[in-house]
Amino acid sequence: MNNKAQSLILSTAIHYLVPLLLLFSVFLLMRGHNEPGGGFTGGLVAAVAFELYAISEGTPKVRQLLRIKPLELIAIGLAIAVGSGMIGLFVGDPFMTSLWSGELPLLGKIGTPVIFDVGVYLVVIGVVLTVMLALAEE
Amino acid sequence: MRKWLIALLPLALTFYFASFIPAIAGGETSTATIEWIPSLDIQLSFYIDGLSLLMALIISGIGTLIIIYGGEYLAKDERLPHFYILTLLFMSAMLGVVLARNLIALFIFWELTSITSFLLIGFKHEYEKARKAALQALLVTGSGGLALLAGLVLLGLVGGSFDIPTLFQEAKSIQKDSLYLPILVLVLAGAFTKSAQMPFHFWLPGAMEAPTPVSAYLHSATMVKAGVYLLARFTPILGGTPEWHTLVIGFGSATMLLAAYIALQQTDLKRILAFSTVSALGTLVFLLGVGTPLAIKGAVIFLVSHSLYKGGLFLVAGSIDHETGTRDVNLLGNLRQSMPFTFVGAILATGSMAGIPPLVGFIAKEVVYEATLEESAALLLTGVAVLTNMLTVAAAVLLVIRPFINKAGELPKSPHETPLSMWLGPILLGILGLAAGVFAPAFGANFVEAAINGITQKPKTLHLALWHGWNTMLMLSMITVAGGVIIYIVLENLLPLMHRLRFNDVLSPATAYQKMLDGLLKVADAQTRLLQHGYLRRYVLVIVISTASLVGYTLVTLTDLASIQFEASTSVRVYEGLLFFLIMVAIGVGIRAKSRIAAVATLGVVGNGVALIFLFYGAPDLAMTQFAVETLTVLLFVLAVYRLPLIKEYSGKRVRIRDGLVAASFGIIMTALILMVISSALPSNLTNFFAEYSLPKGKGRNIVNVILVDFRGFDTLAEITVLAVAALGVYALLKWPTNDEKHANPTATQELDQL
Amino acid sequence: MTDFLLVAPIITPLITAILCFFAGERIWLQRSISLIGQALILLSGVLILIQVERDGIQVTQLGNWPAPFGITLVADLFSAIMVTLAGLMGLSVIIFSMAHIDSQRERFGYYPLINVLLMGVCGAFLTGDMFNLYVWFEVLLISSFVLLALGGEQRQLSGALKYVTLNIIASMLFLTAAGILYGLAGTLNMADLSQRLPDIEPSGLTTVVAMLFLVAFGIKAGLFPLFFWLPDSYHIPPVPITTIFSALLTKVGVYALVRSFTLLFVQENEYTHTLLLIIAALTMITGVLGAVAQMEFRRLLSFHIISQIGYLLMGLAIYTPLALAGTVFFMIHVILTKSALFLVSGIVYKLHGTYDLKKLGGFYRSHVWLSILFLLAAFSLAGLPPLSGFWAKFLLVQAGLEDKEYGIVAVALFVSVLTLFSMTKIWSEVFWKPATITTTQPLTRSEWVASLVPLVSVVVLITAIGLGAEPMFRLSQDAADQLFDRSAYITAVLGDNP
Amino acid sequence: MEVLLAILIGSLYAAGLYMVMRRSLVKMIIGLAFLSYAVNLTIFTVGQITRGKPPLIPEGQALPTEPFADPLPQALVLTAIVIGFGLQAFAIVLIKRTYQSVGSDDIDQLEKAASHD
Repeated sequence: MNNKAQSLILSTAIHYLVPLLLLFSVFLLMRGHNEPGGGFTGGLVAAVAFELYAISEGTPKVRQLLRIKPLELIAIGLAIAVGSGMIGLFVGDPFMTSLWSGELPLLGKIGTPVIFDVGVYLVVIGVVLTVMLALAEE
Repeated sequence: MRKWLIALLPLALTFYFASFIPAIAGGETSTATIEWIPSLDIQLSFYIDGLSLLMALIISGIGTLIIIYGGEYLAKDERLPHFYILTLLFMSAMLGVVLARNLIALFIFWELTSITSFLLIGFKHEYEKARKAALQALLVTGSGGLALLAGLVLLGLVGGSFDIPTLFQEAKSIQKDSLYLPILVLVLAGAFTKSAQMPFHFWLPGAMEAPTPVSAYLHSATMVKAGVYLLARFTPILGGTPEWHTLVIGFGSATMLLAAYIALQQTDLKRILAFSTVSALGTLVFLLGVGTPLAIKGAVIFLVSHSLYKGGLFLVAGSIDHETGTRDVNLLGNLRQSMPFTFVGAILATGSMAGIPPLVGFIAKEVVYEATLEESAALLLTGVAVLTNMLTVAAAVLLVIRPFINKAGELPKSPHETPLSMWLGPILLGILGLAAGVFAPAFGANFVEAAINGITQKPKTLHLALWHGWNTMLMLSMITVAGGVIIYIVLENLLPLMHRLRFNDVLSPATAYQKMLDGLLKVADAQTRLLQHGYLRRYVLVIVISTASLVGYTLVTLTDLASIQFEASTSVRVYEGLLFFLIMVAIGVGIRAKSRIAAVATLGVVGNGVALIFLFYGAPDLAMTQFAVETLTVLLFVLAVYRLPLIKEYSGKRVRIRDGLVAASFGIIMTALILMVISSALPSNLTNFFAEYSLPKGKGRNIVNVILVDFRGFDTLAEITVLAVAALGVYALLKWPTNDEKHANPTATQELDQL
Repeated sequence: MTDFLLVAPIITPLITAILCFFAGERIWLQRSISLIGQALILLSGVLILIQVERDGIQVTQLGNWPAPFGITLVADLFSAIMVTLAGLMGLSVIIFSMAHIDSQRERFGYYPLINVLLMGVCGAFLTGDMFNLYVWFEVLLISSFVLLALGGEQRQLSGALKYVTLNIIASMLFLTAAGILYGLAGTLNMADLSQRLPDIEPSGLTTVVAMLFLVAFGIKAGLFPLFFWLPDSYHIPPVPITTIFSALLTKVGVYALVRSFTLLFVQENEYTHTLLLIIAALTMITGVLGAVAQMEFRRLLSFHIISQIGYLLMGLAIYTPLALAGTVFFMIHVILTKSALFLVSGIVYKLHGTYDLKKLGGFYRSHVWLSILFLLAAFSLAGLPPLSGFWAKFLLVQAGLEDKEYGIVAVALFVSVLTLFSMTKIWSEVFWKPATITTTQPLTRSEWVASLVPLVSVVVLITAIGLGAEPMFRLSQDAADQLFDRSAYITAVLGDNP
Repeated sequence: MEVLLAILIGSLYAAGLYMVMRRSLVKMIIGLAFLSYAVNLTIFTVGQITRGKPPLIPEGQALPTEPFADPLPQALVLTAIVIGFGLQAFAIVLIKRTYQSVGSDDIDQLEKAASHD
């Protein structure tokens, strides 16, 4: 798996595919609250993108691209998720009570559940990449 | 020096208790209560009447002497402080037993005596014998203790209180209750194990592994008397019934006679004393079983006399052992010259034991005979008593003549008289025995009367005298002594016969105990090997069988399988039927798969088939997730497992059929259950709420997602935590530096390389 | 305040776990963070306990969604007691770990894992939602999987594999049961379920589902005949891990059994409780026989976990207020006592490098105080007075006799003789017997402190509970009364007009 | 369709358990996967399936169009799938390491490996 993929075509295809997939994953995440999608599916798609990149370019490249360790990604995601839940707690509501902003340009309404979903998204990416990269490097 | 200081503590206690004598002898009782667990009716309450006072005096008085004696005896032992602490602890526990007014408090102190005696018996714990003896004593008395606990709780339930004096009032209703017999048996089990009644007596001779001061204290004067005390205490509650008479007299008389017989065959001083103690305990139990005022009088006097002389004799035995280095009566001799004070102590003690006037033992024996003579089965009971006493007299004679008068053999050490601290005890106890006999009226008025009244709970005055004139009892006494002497004289000739009778083997519960213990270990071993065999698949099998039978049995017995409705709400469409068929085929292939390709393909087909089902039934989010996870799983499988060897079937055909049947029946049960559930389900309580609030308050149009991040976001938080930990686990497993691969089967490694 | 207090035991360990992760190689920082985290759990447990004792059952509706639509956290006395114990055990084990966990494990996420384990445990104790309970079970399971497998030795892996497989099967049964329960009753909130389950026709169907739960929780709790995974795996990881497993994991299973069979599955009491009674008896006996057969310190203790679970179940099976109080009391007792024993085994191992009873010896001479601590704990486990175990057993025995369940009482008493036997076996071999090996590896001063602080505190507690049983008994009685009073629970969760 | 699904679920349980009881590690993994499908389908099926619309609220409406599928079982199954994936990933890697360490895919060898210790 560390070997670069033999096929140049595949490599090139993946080269273009990866950013597209990553974009798509963010799209899935953002629209998940209203249409099928969300943090899980989005995260999985993003992870698949990195995985493809790993297949074509080898795992070191992926780690380089990511800049931070997948395990750290998980921790950050968890922190975001639990933090979004605690916001409610500090304004005197029960844990995970949602708070919403007004309508924002481009992004629509931003609320703590959306932030929570971002946390989920990051955790999923981190988890899949941790597992897959570690296995691939075996 | 220290021993004298420490002895001040029990001495002070003795004086403290002695200060109660006038009041108690005047018929009063005294109570002190500390609330402990009021919600359970358990108080730490203490109660002094004649019986408990007498016991308390024996415990603290003899305890004082034991501390002094032990301090000298164990002077060279570095664990002497342990001896002091444990003995004092034991003493407190024992005082607690006799003073407790609350059944549960009594039980707690009772168990504490078992624990402390366990530690004391095992004092010389570097010897395996001591450890075994300690364990044996603990197990026997501990088991009895648990029976006692059940008995006491039942007694409390039936009698409506844990307070002993209150229970005295309830005696009639308790004895009429259907639970009376179980209560009696359980309480007796506790008392008999503690007081070493046959067949539970064997732990007591074993316990002679303890240092002699401990034996003197625990195994003659105090702990073993706890069972006797219990019987005495409960006489007004449980006594007087035919069941009581039968059981208590039966065990008591058998014990007193047989133990006296066995005692004579021993050659170890302490073992002789131990068996003779068992016999004395039997006598006490026997008397309490008879339960007439005379018998109880006999019991009280004998209790005092036995505590005094047996305590003294154990101390004498300890001194002899200490000075000569042996306890073998065949070896010992001639000690009257080298150990004169000890000899005097021995004479006084054995005299009382043999019932020679004017020692208190004489009075005891007279009263015992008087009591047996007035029974309906007088001939039998008196006969047993006389025979027992003859054997006891013979033992007493032996205890004086062999070590002190006979010629000595080769002794390991040359004996000298012990220091004051060691001969003080025997002499003092002997003098007390003498005083109790000589001043019988005062002894009777101050101690015995109140104690008897404490047992019977029917106050009466008592006149005790040493001399009753020429009567039947005196005749019997004389016959007893004469018989005992004769037995001693012919003992040498009798012994071979006694051994040949092999009576002891038949009557040897010690062997039974050992066999039970071995059997227990064997059963435990076998059971554990049977259940805990270590084979994963058989564990799974047992779990599946258990689940299937629990669920299946309940399904069949508690529900009506006929109520399953097969015409379901949704009909089958062609593509659905096809999908169903496809998945079923894939499952079939999976079961028989021999190659990894087939395995991966199976997983893929089934997983994606399931995703399609989700899609057909309005769950696009689920379908997407399932597709993605499926892809990842296959990838994982390829990455991790693909290098495993070909799939082999290791099990034989019969095993496969067995497993197949079990698994199939589980599957059938699940199918039935699901159909059943579908036909009797209640409508969901939640769906409409979610539909209604998803947009206005959850701000989302994908209800599933709103549930995941908002309505039930907490689930999701936990779920991503699971994912995170799983990832950490995978990471740790794979990155853990290990040199295990080197140890692995080399052929397997080669196999790996080839792949 | 309640909103804050009830989530605190769940999110505090999650936050500390994340912080530990970021602390990375700075092990001292990880330790301190974990210590603070566990102390906070303990503190919030105590505060919840006080508040519940004062004001009755406490509830927080997460996300501010009214029950039964969102997830509700509920603290009654039983939950509060369990959370407090969890915090106490977490704290003790973290302290103990400082002397008894190798640095390799510390670097590979030991502290985050313990924290997450506690998170799952507290979540399970506090949740009032069936599916949420499942999720917390998974949290504590996956962290226990990793804790068990960390180290990667051969025997560790094979023990872990059994543990993982059997527990995954248990989880699947649990999930199946929870799903079916939703299908049947249309709700997941336990209070709501308690209300709706009696409406289901035929009523036996609920009991069928109850059987699935019985097996699922039974595997986790280590009931007969589902306990195999336990003795095959608990003796494998280092002692602090075994200790926390023994103190909390099986107890979560028992907690779930108690909760579900007092709140939900009360339709066929006769049937289910007879069954529970039989299982309780068999669990006690098989467990203790397993212990009797062992010659390995920790394996012996592991088997005792099982037989003690039988006692816990006994109270539930008898099902009177006193009996349930017995179960609660026994729970407090056994968590403390068992931990003390495992901690002793850890210290002994650290000193002599083996768990083999045959090879050990001489500790009474060399370490008198340690011996006394062991003896107190051992006698407490065997139910000897005046230690906590005596009262625990006493309550169960009295409850059983009151309810005329003589059979189970006889078994319970018999098993306690065998418990005593196996405890004295350890005593005799490890402490009394003369030492056979001399290679004692002395502990440093700070290692002694880290070893003894938790051990002494736990033993002091055992003794204190024994000597002053009244407050603990009253607490257990109140907790049991709450368990019996379903309507109070339902009202607390759903409000007055559900 | 419910009947077919019930049969399918039963078969998945049976097949899964049968395979978990095999001695081959690979079969065990497949067995666990089968079981996980069985469980997810169970939740889905008993949660009153409808061949309805997904539980989405169309733009401009306040409620989803009837009949719509019950969203809660879907959320539960989704959670279960993801948790199942986590467990499975760990289990697979554990099996891999066990295999490497024991050197055989015969689960019975594990016991021997453990008892050698």
